[in-house]
Amino acid sequence: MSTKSDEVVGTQGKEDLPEVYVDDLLMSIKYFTDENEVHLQLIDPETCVACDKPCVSFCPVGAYQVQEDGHVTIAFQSCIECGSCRVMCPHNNIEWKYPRGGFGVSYKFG
Amino acid sequence: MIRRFWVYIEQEDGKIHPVAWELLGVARRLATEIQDELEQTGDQACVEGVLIGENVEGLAAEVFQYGADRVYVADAPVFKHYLNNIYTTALVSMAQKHQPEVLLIGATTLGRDLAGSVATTLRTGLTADCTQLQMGVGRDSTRKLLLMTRPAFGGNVIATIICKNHLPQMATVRPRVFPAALPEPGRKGEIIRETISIAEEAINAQILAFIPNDSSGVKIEYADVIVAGGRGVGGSAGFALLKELADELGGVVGASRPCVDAGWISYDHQVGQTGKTVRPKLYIAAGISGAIQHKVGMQDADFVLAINRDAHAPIFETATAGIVGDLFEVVPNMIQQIRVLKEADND
Amino acid sequence: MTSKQTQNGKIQFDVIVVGAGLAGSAAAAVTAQGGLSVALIERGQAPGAKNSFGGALYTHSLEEIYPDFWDRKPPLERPVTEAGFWFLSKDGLVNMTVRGGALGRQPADAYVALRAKFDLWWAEQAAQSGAFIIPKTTVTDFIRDSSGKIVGVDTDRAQGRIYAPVVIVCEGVNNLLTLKAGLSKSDLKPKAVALGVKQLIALPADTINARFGLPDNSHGLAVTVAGDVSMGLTGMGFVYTGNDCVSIGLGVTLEELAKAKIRPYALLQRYLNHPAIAPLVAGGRLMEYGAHLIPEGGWNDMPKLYTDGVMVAGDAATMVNALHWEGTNMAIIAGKEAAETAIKAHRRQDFSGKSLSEYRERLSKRFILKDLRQYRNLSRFLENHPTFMDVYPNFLNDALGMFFTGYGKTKKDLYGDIVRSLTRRRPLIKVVGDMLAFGKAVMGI
Amino acid sequence: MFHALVSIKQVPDTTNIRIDPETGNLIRQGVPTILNPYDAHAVASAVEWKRKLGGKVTVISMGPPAAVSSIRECIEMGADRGILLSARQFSGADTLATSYVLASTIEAVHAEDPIDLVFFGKQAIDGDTAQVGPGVASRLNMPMVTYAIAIREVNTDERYAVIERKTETRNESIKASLPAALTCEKDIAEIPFASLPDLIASLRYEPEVWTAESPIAFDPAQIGLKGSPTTVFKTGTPEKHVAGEVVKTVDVGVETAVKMVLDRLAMMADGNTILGMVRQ
Repeated sequence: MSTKSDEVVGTQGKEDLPEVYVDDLLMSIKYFTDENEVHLQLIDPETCVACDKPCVSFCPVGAYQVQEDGHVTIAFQSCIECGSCRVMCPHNNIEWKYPRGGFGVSYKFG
Repeated sequence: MIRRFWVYIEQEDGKIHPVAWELLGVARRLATEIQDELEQTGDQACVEGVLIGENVEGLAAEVFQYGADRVYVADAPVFKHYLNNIYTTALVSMAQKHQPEVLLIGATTLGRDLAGSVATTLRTGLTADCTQLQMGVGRDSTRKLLLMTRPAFGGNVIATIICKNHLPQMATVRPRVFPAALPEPGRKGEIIRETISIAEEAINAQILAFIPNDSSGVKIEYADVIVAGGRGVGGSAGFALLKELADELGGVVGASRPCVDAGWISYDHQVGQTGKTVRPKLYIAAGISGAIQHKVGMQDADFVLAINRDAHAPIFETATAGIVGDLFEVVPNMIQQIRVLKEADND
Repeated sequence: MTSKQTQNGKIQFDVIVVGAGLAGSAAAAVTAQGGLSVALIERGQAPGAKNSFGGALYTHSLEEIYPDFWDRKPPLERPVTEAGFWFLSKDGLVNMTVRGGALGRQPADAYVALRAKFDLWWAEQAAQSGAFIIPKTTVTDFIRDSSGKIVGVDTDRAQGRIYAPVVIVCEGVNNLLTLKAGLSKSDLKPKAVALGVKQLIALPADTINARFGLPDNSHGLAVTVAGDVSMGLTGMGFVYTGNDCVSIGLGVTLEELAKAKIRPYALLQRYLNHPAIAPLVAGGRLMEYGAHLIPEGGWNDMPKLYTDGVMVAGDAATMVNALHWEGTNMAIIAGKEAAETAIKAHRRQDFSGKSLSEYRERLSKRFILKDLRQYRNLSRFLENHPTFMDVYPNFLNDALGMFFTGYGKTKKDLYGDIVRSLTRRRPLIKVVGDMLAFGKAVMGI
Repeated sequence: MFHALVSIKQVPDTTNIRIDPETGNLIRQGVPTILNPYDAHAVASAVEWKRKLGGKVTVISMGPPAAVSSIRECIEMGADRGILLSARQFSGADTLATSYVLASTIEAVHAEDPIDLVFFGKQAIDGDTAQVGPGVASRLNMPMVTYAIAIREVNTDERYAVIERKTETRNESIKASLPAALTCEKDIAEIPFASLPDLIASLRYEPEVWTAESPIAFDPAQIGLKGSPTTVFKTGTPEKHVAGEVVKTVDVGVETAVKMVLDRLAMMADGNTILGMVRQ
């Protein structure tokens, strides 16, 4: 019963997505930032250099950024704890835990 | 009768804080705003300064140039350094004696400390961080009152406050909210020496030492050029880029609150409601969305240049000119073009 | 609070519930109503702080926990009085919604809600029933006795151990504890989770009424949006109307999103810019952006639901029916059934897996396990049939567009054009195959 | 035994306040109230010194019944006693009326259990006035150290404390006789992450509620709106500035966009180049 996706005719080919400045979205979110503990870390920063870094695009708050030298940095302060990177990192290279109790994202509406 | 408009002339180590000149300008304007009443009653309005310190009488000459008609001086060794209760005692006793109608104090660290104590001791009202001051008729009032306007709720609302039945009407004003009075060389006035006795046992605190702190280098309130960054700057590295542009322009780096909260830059650089109020000639806002809390701190800049990727960022509403684009492309290009201009200038 | 709670300096309860979401607060309330002492541990500043959804809540489940639910003045938004599908093409929309009839019932079967508000209230109801809420505390692991049996939980706070013979895990989609309890063999699979992103946009109630064709503030809309929402990825959009806000977002399979290197917020913005959507939210102010994972693995990825001293409910147990946007009701009912089981276990003084297996039996008698089993092949079906995200919504738009513009044309030609607009996209034989396959996937045959 | 009193305030989280652009009204919906952040640091410092010296920390707050949650937060951090001053008559208080209520309360607590240090946050983030602390200290005739960044020494026997404060130009080390008052910067102490037993104790804690009549019979003329010399004459929304010209790099390129604004800037400065303007 499987059908290959290449048979699909309707796909609109490549298109430019609207430019979204994610920081403006984040302005709407309340955080209690933990200044003493980082809850998201790369296990081995070197692993990311060789990776094609899907995290940079799929992270819904754009917390993952590539440095000029190919390393990845995480703006953990923006994290909304969705878990996408935990599940999706191709190399399981993220030490993912919840922020300490009370810290992190705090939805006002949800 | 003399209606007195008082300005506390803040000085430390014999140096007058420039906010005093700004307040003298305001006080002079307020005095002219009751001209109609003076004509009716035959009263007189005077702008007067209050100087407290040791060896400060000589500073009065400059105070006159900025518009004071009279300066009250409490000059004694006990006033060598600012201490809350000693200065409070001095200012309170002078105010009780001369009954000023209005008392303006700069909302500096020293001024805020002093104003709260003085107002409470005088059992009068105090409105902090005023952004507009005006003499006008309040509800049910026969005489013009000081209308004190200040931002509330993080700058989202402005409230006009009156102090109807108590004198003096006290307000603090942040540095750089009002322009400084223009000095009039040679202008003279009257010095009134005040003797304030401070009982030995009333001295309940003493300064053990002065320690230089790291903030003494940053004085963004009085900078002519500020290159400020917001969330869009992304981190400390981004601020290094802004610093490069600021250096090129002979300016300093500013920041919006989220950057300070995130620890990318120290609080001394923060512009806005909970930070500093600035009034530079040029304010470059890079990656700052322009929340109202930020705007209240920089909206009086002569020229605001906004750089933001989001064309809808509220900062563009305040900007004199704007570039919608990536600051990491725009700023390096700007640095480069300025360098070229500079070289051409030097030739 | 019973005296049990601090025995020899040990913090001891009859039952621990981890996570004050819909499942957790329901479980805690029912446990407390059953006379047991229960600690409801929540890692957010307050219950609801970490929770986000589309979305709507389903009355049957709320009333099942509190028969006097409506007397308690729940902070719900609008009732859903119009529901259905919108099919988007590149620049058009086919609207297939229903209102009146069953959708006109009072109280309505579904209500739009904002989770941060609702979940806080929902937890307060549990507290009123006697549950002890411990907020701002993250459960990090289980405590096991010398035989390896789970006897409580450890938290991220100093002296942070809490003991109870039964732990009900309602930790949400990130199933860290479920894994630690050994209930799941493997972590979530990227193809079995969807990433949901949404914007909550403030608009005056009158504007919402006018734009969505709602007679007044006591009417609301809930639609599933298919077609030109997900750029061909497996996923769907949604629109819900709140009192004075519109919740609009989409969910797409995480793995496909990552492969396509599409930024989810850009995809959402593209959807918001769609010519049929943009006018609905024009001039609105962003109240909140949010993102959350949705476990769509369903039956196939479901963990074992119990073991010695532990039960798991809600998202952590993949209790989501993606096609029907059901999940909240499953969570609530599962929380309740877990609580009933915990009460029985206390009566039996038997907290073994065998004793707690009653929980699964209870669920198997309800819609929860029945539905999840029936839909077990749906996600694989959608993954293999991207046509449903693309071909059919576009075809629908074309077909109706032609039907309502084909004036003066012979109707034979018109129908021919319509059929061709489908077959151009997909051979008819495949269409028939798709429909049969869809039926099978939904029927669970 | 060391006894610290901390005066705290529950405030709307101003980082979350938005204004409706259409109506100009405050959007209060979804604005959480929090313990004023500076006050939290003040409590943390008081608790640190209590743990060092032995003794207790009392917290007072004037506010609505919901302010109980802020008092509980202080208990969570390690405070021992909480007093909530809550009465309809207190509402509408400005700094003078507020300082009267707080000073009277501190006096009453002091009479029962002598206080060594009175802590305040440096300012409340909803008003940013920073005036209540100095006002209270004046009423109590206590030395006031504002903008404190560190407490170096507390000597309860010789009755003094050494406190470091930050001014605009330098830091000052001040020796103040006890009892003394201070307003705290965030640097004064880090907020502790409470132990679970402390957290649970705070969740169960019920603060004492003091009204306008009991246990202190406050002078009705000095509290609330009546006792406030300042009144709000009118409120409005800040003026909107006229937006300037905006260029997009996607339209004209980075180079041109930058050149355009630099030219614009040069024009503003009377035909001088930007450099000339800046050098003035």
